Amino acid sequence: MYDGGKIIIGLLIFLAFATFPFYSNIGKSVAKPEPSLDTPVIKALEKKECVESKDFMRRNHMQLLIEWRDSALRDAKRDYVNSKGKHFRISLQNTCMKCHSNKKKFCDECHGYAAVDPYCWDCHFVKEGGR
Amino acid sequence: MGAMVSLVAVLVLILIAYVGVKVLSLQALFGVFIPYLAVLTFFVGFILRILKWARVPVPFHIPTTCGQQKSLPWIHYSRIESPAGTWGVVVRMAMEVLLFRSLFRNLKTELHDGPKLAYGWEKWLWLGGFVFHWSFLIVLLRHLRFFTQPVPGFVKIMDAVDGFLQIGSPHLLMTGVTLLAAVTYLLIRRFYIPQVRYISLPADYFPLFLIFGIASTGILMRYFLKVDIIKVKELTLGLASLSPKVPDGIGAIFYVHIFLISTLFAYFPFSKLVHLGGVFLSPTRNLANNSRMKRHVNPWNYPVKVHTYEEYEEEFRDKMKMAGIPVEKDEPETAEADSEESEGKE
Amino acid sequence: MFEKALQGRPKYWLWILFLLGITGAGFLVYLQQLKIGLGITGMSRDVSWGFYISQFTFLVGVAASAVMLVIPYYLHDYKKFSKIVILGEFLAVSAVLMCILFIFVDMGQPMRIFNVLLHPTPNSILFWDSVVLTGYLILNIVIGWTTLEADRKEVPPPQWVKPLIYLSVPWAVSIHTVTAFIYAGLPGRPFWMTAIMAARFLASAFASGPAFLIILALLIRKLTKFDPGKEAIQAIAKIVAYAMYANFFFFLLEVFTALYSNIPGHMASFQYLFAGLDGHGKLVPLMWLSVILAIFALAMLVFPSVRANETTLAITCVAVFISLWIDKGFGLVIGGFVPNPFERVTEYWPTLPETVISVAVWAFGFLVLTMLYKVAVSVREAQGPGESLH
Amino acid sequence: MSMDRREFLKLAGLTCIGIGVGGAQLLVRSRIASSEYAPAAEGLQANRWAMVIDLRKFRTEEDYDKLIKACHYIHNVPSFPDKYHEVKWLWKEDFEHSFPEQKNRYLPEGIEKKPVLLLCNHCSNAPCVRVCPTKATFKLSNGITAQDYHRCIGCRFCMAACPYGARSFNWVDPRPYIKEVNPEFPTRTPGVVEKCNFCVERLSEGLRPACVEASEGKILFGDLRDEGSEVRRYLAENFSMRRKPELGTEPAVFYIIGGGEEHV
Amino acid sequence: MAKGAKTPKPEELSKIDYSPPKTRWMETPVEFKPGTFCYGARPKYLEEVDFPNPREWASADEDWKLPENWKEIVLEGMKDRLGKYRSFQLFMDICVRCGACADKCHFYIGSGDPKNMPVLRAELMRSVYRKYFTSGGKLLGKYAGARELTYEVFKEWWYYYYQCTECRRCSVFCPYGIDQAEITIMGRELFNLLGCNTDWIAGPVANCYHKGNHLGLEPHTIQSNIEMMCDDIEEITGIRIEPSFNRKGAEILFVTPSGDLFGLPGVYTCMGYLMLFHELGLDYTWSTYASEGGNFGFFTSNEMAKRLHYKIYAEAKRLGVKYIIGGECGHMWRLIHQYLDTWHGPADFMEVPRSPITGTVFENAKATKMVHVTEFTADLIRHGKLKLDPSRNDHLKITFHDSCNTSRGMGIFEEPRYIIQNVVNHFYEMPEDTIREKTFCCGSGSGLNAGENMELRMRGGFPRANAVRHVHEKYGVNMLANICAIDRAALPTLMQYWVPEVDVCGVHELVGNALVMTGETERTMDLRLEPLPGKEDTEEEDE
Repeated sequence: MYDGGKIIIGLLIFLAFATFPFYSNIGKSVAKPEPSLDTPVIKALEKKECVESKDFMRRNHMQLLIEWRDSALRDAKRDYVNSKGKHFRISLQNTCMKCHSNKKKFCDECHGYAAVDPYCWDCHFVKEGGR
Repeated sequence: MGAMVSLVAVLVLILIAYVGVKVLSLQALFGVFIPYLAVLTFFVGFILRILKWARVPVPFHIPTTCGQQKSLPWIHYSRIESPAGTWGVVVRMAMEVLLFRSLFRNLKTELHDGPKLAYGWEKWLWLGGFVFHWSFLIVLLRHLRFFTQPVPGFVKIMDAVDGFLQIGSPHLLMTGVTLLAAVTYLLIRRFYIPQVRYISLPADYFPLFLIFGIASTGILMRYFLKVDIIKVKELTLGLASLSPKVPDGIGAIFYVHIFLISTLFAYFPFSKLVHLGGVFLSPTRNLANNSRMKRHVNPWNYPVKVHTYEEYEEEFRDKMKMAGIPVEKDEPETAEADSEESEGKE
Repeated sequence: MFEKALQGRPKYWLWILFLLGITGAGFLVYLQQLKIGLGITGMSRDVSWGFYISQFTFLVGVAASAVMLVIPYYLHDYKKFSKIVILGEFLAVSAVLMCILFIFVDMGQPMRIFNVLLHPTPNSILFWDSVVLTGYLILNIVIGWTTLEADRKEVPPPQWVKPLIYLSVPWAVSIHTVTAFIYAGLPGRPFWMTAIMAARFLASAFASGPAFLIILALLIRKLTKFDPGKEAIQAIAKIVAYAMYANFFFFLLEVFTALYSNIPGHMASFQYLFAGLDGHGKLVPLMWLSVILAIFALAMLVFPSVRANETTLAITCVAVFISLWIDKGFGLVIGGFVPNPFERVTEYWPTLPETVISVAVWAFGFLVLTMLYKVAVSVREAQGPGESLH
Repeated sequence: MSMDRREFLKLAGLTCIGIGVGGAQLLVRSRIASSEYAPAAEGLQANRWAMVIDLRKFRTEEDYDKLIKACHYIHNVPSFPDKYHEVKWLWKEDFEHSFPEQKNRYLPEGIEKKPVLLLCNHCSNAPCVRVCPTKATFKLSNGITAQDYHRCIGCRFCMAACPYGARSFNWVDPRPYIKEVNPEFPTRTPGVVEKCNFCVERLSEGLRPACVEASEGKILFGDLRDEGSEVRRYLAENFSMRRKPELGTEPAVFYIIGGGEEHV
Repeated sequence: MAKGAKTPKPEELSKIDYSPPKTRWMETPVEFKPGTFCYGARPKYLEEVDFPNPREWASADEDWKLPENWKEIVLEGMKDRLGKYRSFQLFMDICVRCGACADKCHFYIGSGDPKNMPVLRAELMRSVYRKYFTSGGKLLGKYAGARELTYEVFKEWWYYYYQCTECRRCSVFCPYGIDQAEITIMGRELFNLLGCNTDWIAGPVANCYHKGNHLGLEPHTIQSNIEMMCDDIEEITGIRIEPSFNRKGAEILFVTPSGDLFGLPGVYTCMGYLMLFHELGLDYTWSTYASEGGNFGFFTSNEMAKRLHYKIYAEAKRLGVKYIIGGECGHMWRLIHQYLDTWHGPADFMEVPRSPITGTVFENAKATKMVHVTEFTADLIRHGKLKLDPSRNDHLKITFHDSCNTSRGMGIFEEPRYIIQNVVNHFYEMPEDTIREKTFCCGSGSGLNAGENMELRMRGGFPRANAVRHVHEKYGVNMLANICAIDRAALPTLMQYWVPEVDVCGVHELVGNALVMTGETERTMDLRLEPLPGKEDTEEEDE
């Protein structure tokens, strides 16, 4: 008794599941996210630089935001002196979003791509989406 | 010794990836070539392994019956532990594969004074195994977010439920922690239970260390060392769509992570990890207990030499006749000893 | 051993399915609460704790009552309790689980529950409550399971449980004391700010829990082959009697202090609960029902012959349980919030979703209780003399 | 073998400790960039912020409502039609119920029903801070009783503890109930407690609290520890009251009641 | 016959050290401890069934007189079997060494020898499998858990694969259902390729092949043995039973292990069958040719087992019976249930079994056409066809031992219990983790109930005996019922050693005691010719 048929079917089912990432993507080319910096405020900047380097921000912004939050709220320290000695007022809504007023084109671009759904916007307003 | 060898092996793997990327800048090797090779090895190896098993027949119907057989209609029979039909087997297998039914039966045999043997409650191995496998599966499925675009809804839901607890940023995913905890438990029990330590081979420690390495590099990468997740997804999505590209500036930790995973994939078909497929094929579990109801055929059944009744009667005819036991050939003269061995049927 | 909970006759499974059904329904409603917020309950800015927290408060008492079996058995070597002390411990387990669940469903941000541990705050009584409740849960699971397991194996329990058992005695007292401190330490809530709050809690706990245990023991005898023992039940009945009298006495002390002192703030809550305040009196009938039941129970309990008769004993225990459930599971918490700090009255009554969720938590508790008791009873049945097959 | 094992265990132990410490750090807070945090330079500083509300100067409904409106607009405080779900930072309540323990009879005409402006007292011995199990409510060094909405678990222990009814809970999503949005300030999520924050965000920008600003002198705001401050001088000159002083909470909001002046 | 080493006293034997040795198992050489292994098979037995390499040898010898190319034969044999048995191939590949099986084996519990943990007993062979059949093992050697097949290793296999009774208890707990029995079976097949068997197995095999039964009873002896039982029955009941032998045209052929025809307490069980069938007026016959239900061939090789079991169907065909009833036996039923039809079927010359008394059709035996006697009897009792007086068993306090084979290879649990509950008044179960699918072996199954390995048997039977002692002390149990001939042969010794107060019986002995037969005289004795309680005096008076 071999039950070959059943084994083959089982194997095919396994393969159908296991190779899903491949066949669901093949031939598709997904454009990588291009967060837009095209806002009036940024345009007006002479040096287009965030509070920290671009690379740092790409990796660490979520944690920096948490630090900012705790510093501002819990220690009443609302001044951020970055690694180059430049001062920034700590505020998601009033510092970050002033420049990046285009949440959809900036934040959501990558968040959507990486399927992360931060709850910042449950409370914090976005200019463009403000009511 | 087994543990040390395995630990060193995993550390060497980590070092290889680290040096390969940091010093030799072999991003394409570790990010594209090796993963492809590993996945290919996994699929080909796994399929071949299953087919190897499939080619071997199950000559006899040997389910381990863990419950009452189906016999008289008024006797309540155990439909799952001793299934008489296909559905019972399906449920039995599902419970085995999804809930680890047999391991749930586990006991601890204790020798007390008296002497008295007692059988204690021992569900830790079940719990450890259960948490380990389910966490691993969920973690694996969660990673689909790196291999799909748009990300399917079920992956997002899984992520949301897994990250229900708002701890840290990005949110702590519970299965990552439970996976690491479970694999640690499985490792520790190999050290602490003398019997288990005695039977453990390098092949037992290695996958545990490897998975420990995978889980901890993953956790390190997500919460501590941080990589540019967008670039990572560019790479992984490129892999999935068979148009690989290697973005610059992904941290080395990512390459260590993916190299360990590649190792696991490539190692899989050649190791005990094939129990993933094997558990489905185990003849003591996946057969119905209906051997007296249904005929089962052994494909290599062959005729054997038997001792026929004729030969038997030939030898004992006189004694039988004297005892009044009926015989086939009642002629008085002793037949010429027909010593020719007769072949049985088939 | 746990397998025992997964084996049973159809009636057992029907009951389990019934409880699972309610729990499931409650879970669905809870998902709604998670989505919309606690606004689907009857709580308000003024009465900011309602049915959930009052159930929690009541159940802490039920949980603590296990100690009433542990003390006589382990400290005084009262052998009659040897077989049922496990019933008390397992009752404590399910009661604490319900407590934790009631706190959980009462939270506005349940996803942040671990903040309590991540940011431990020793000055908060709630922090200590989470510590003692978790500790008590673990203690009872470990002690109950280990001793039952040893019983099943018919070997003496391991040495290390003894210290845990002794620890569980003060611990049981602590869970109710700490829970009382949640209320008793708040400025501006005169109804709660009383030194005998913890004592009163314990007294009512030692009445309601054991009363419930008697009912359970009688049910077990009826439904299974395990007999918890007449003498054991009678001993518990005595405990109920004394505790109920102590509780009523403490209650009268409160009434005296509040009314005789004639301080308006101290009288207001009593007025609201028993007579109505500013034309509001939603709880008045309930509170009087509680008092009447209490008096009825006290009258019954005082006669040994009434206690000895198990039918009247059962009725009395039901009266005790309901009376105290109303008193603590309703009056105590709501009464503390009415009137509010502005001496205005906002009334509270649980809404339907709130009730469904609460019932579901109870159902879950009963589910756990049923399964644990199934295990315990199976072990006892297997031990008992007599033919082991039907 | 046993040597190896010990060795391994040591290693494993160290790894675990490492992960544990790392994890704890992550949870507590770890600095990730070589950067510094400091109080905003332009911010107003004080050792103990306090407020004196001179009720004598409040004459019309408008005097109150303007302030409430300013506060509630700036902080995106929702206005619920349902009394049960109310969220209030700054509100009015008649004298009789604001000072219920002051059961004085025969007060000057109108005082009993005179509205009192109520808000969080930012007590020195705040019961809400004492009871909070997560330090979501805490004291800032400047005396403000602050509330961290990100950490609040919504247990509402603080609401039971506050003797002043100063705290509100977000029973449902507040956003639909905010008539006019101030885009500079966040809203709250359902399931957290909130209250007046003494405009801590404005102080850091060098601005006085919204109600103080809008009151045009009817409310004073300053450092209680500073003998020369306006509030101290005012308190020294006028008879003031605090709500429920017998509870020992040491409120930082003082009321000048006065009497006899014309009322609304 | 038992000239093995002196068996230690129970007190000594029960001091078991479970801590593994300091040396790793591959570096721990096998030590043939006297009292724990059986004698090698004598050449005459092997010759009788054409087994290879018949010679005089002893298992304790240095030189086992193996053929030159023994290693090739073994490896070739392994390869052959890896291609024939998916169970073998799979069980070599998928074990994760979780250790769940470790303390489930009665030999491990009784001996503390780590190589008796099923997982390690399997590793003895897996290590060789890896060396010769997997690339990892070839490449990495001992790092992959592989080792050479050496003479030492071969002896080690032999030693430990005769310390496994193929009871399948480990398989119940294994998350993948890995069954050490399957591996032991393969191991023993390999030994037989080289003529390495035990005398205790080879003898019965030769007997059975030649004379029809393990004990070597010739036809007239069988008949006279049964006649003697009938004499006893007549003495007890006053009824004379005249069973038939090799009768053509009978409706039913009855096959039982030969242990029931000879030796105590098997014959009492046999008397039970005789009385029951007589009382029913069953149209059945005994066979002197198919006079063995058991099959020691199964303990040598699959082929030998098949050769021995041939007789049952052949005899049924020759006699033209409609179906077969099988007596109480363990491995007999494992084979009938799981192997017989595959070996020698289809049995379409017979009819689907149908009880002539109750009309019940045994659907569960519709292919194999063999009914277990307890199924048959339980059905009778259920339909009220038997007059029973359980008080005749009142001097007995019964517990029931589930035999491994019928438990885990068949699933027969309720039928014997149902019968017992109807024929006795005092029935007590042993602790639940020692019965039903978790039952413990008698310690002497799969051909290990020799005399020279007594220490091993007492160790292996320790868990079972311990559970019996538990109910003996708790309820005063004094009789251990079972449905297995090996049990009836092995358990009395085990009980004598661990719980001397407990005796052993078959279920149908109890039936025979309780059965009220038409026309019987008042019974004063049980089937063992011992006075029934309360009848001691009358017996004396009668005389």
